[in-house]
Amino acid sequence: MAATGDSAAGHRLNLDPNEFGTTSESSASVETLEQILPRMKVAIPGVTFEVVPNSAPGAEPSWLVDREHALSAAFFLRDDSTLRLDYCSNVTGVDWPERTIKVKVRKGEPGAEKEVEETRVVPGYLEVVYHLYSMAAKHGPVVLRVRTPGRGNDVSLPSLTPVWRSCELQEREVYDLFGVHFENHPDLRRLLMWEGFKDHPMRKDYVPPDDYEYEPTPHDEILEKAQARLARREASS
Amino acid sequence: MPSHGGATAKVPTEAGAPRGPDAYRLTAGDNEYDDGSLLEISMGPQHPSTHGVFRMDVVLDGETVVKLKPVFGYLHRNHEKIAESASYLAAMPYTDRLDYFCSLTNNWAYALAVEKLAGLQVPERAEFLRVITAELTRLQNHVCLAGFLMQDMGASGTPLMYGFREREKILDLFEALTGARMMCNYMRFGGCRCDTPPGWLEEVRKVVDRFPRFLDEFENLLSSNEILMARTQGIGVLTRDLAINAGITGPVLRSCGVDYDLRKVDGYGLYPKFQFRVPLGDHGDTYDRYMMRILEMRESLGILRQALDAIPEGPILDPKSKLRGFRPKPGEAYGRIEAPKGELGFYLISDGSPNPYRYRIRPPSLINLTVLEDLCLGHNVADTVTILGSIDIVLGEVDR
Amino acid sequence: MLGIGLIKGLAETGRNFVGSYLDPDRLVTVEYPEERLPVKENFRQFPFLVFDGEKADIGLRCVACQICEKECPPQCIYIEKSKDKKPDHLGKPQFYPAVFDIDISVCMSCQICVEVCPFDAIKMDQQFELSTADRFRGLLLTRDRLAKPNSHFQAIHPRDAAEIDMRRVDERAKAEAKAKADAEAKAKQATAAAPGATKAVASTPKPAAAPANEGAIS
Amino acid sequence: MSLNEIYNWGRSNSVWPLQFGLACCAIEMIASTMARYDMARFGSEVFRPSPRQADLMIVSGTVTKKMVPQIVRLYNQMAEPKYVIAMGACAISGGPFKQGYNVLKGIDRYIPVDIHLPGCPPKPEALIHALMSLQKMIADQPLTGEGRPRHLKPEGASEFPIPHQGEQDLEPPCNPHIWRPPAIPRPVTA
Repeated sequence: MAATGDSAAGHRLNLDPNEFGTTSESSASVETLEQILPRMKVAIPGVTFEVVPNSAPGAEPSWLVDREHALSAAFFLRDDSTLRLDYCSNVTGVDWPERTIKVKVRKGEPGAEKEVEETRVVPGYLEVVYHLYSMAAKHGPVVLRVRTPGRGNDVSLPSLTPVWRSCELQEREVYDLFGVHFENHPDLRRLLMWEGFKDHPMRKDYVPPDDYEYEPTPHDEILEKAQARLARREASS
Repeated sequence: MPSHGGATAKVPTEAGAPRGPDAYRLTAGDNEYDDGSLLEISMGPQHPSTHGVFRMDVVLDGETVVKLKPVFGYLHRNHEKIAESASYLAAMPYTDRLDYFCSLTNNWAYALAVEKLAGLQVPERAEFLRVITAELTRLQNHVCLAGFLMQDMGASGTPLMYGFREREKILDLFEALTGARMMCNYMRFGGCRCDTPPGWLEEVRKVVDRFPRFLDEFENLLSSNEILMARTQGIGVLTRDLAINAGITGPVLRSCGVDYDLRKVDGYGLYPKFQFRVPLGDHGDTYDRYMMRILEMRESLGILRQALDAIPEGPILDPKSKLRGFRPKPGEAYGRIEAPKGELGFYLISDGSPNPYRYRIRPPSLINLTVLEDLCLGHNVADTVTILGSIDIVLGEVDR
Repeated sequence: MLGIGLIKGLAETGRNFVGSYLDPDRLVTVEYPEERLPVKENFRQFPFLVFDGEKADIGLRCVACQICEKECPPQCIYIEKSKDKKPDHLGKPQFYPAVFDIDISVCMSCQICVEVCPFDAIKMDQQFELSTADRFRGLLLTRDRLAKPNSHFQAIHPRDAAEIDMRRVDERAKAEAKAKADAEAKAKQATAAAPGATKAVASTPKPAAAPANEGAIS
Repeated sequence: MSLNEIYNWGRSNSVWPLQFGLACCAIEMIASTMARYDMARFGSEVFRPSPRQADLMIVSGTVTKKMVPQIVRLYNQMAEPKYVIAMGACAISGGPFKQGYNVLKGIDRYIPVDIHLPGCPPKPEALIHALMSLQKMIADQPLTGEGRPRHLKPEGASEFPIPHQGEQDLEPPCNPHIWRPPAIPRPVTA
């Protein structure tokens, strides 16, 4: 421990304006995937990387990486000399439950095809999104996505905590609220809910416990629940 | 961490079976600490200096911390889940309650993310009002932080009283503008809710003009106080590399010399128009973190003066913005601002419906706590309290 | 020298102590129940319902459109629409809230109900001394407790109230002018058609008089 | 002046709160002890960090299900006579966060609350008003007879069962001896 009580001289902050932080005028934009992909393919053989489009105005596209190569891709993104994405800002989970979509398909004999509407089942999955920035080069963000194959048993993903420590607590949160199992995470416990809690409440199909005994201003589902509770109470008394 | 060859619980696997050394295992919980020399204590969730319902499980060797595990979730009030089942507008008053010292910067971060998602433009006067309210928020957050930090060190009362006295003046301004002292609910997508009441900007100028006197007093009172220096210098040193890798943001990051202030880097709002400097520290210790806040307040005052001089007349809301029936097109956006505690970000995914499909807050307080154990190891237990105070957490944001 | 910083700090507390007697900027205590801080015009606590005139059950501006109920973030408003209609200030028959409850034990004072209300019927009150020992009845405000006269609104939010009153007077004048013009047009039509059919003349005055009649009944 | 009045005068003017903040309302609670509002004028400036020395628990903020066992335990550790102010919407009913899965819909499900103070958050003056109502309540309490306070009755409970955190919810979800909500019939509208 440093000697305490000595003069402030060693700790004085320089008030000279030049010593203060400066504006980084026009921070450089990040390279596109086409520029990075060749380098990455050399560094990590077998990596699949694709762009997930984002239709919001001015919003950046995100990159989907396969889970087997996610860890090495993360190391590459951090250590690459032009990217230098040394700062992982935000880690979050997204739950995409199984859904059915209607697709128009051409069917029938060749030459006499008909357009038929078919319902298709898109399997559900859990997705973890990382927002990466560079503090050294002051650019970003790069949005990295990793997906699990399903929502049931196979929900493990590699933990990126060895690459960026900032993922530590956020990945614990994703594990707690979404149920994504992060392999090689140093301390994978529930972060927000208590130990012994059995569900993952941020999933879309989570059913909260029914504790609506007194609802003076009920609406929709709560109204139904309050009604049911009232009926039970009247029946029992 | 020192190793302790203490008692290990030996559990035979099966009676009668031939046993080798592999047949023994350690039960969870009966760990290396039960040889009597170490003490495991739980600080919080009800503890006078954990800034709310934060809890730390601390293992002590005498007075020295050898292990510290933060425990979260005592204020987990499901903000994200509630916001995903309500309209975009309905989430705005909830953001006030995230970091309940700084409701206006929370409003701004959320509005910024939605504006990015829906492509709304903010009129110039509204941008000025945002800058003014955000910088006032920064001032009142930092004075309170300094007061609480001193309270944690045992300066019970005086600095906190002085801090709250100045905060009251700023809260009066908020109340006159927005109608509430703490939960302002002021910003809307594409602008602000209401224009300033008559004479409000002059009131702000009065407060801004008198604030430096308070800061001088505060510095006279504390910054060269020998006890403060002894308790903070060299305590809880954060290194530059660890800070970057652990995603630390805000004054805690800048105290170890990393020049990363989103007002400069992203240049959101009107910040590129203003002249201000970003204070940087060299040591990354508790004293540097304290001084960062004091210096930042002086820069904020400069921004406020420039903004008050230049604020134009005009509309305060984008005419395209809708109060009811607001449905952004499908897509996603991540908006972030430099909140007083660090980078506050909102990540939104829209599926075209009136409520967000995914609504995520990137809380600076939570992520700044990643390094709490690293900062506290090897220090006395009383220093954990000052280190925690200098990180500046608010539990509403840590647990959401 | 060791201790200089401490002495400087003590001098500062001394200056503050003396200054608190001389300088109003040092914010000395406001002795709350006896003296009060001035209430800011924008200050908001809980919503109330505005009614015009003397009687709450006649003059209530709310037409039970239930927009505030839908938009309320914590869902603390409960409205039941009436079966019948009463004329509003323009004389147009409108529904009114048969039940209008606000649970102030849930309300977060966010003012969104006020912003979305198209009829200026719900506004924010400034009463904050509401602590009670009665958990269930004391905190559920019913329609009768929520209804407050326009004069109360004018007293607490003078700028807003003046603007809204002006607008309502304009609306009313416009509506009256329109009704008058309609009646005249109809009368003209009737006189034009009079030689042909005498029955039409007898039936024309009815629609114009209908709102007034209905108001008298209810 | 009767002995009863003298006794209650002393009790009501030295209500020491427990230093115990939960969320946003705690900041307004701190503000009300600061110079501008100065709760010390009512004898309540001494915020005790230990429940053993406190008379009043101000539940200031959102009570989460993770926090409930600790709050009930703190309440049990306080010495009689003890009082509770539920400060703010969240403490009374869960408030704006009552739709959340981890939020308790009112602390009065587990401990008896004397004064309910609505507001989100209430102003510091409102807290002082609540404290004054509590003082008035204490001053009006008879010391003998049927209406005497709980701590003077031999059968009056001073400890309340601490709920257990189950797999989904707290067990039991409320203490039926102190939580008896009235039924409010609401028709189902289409």
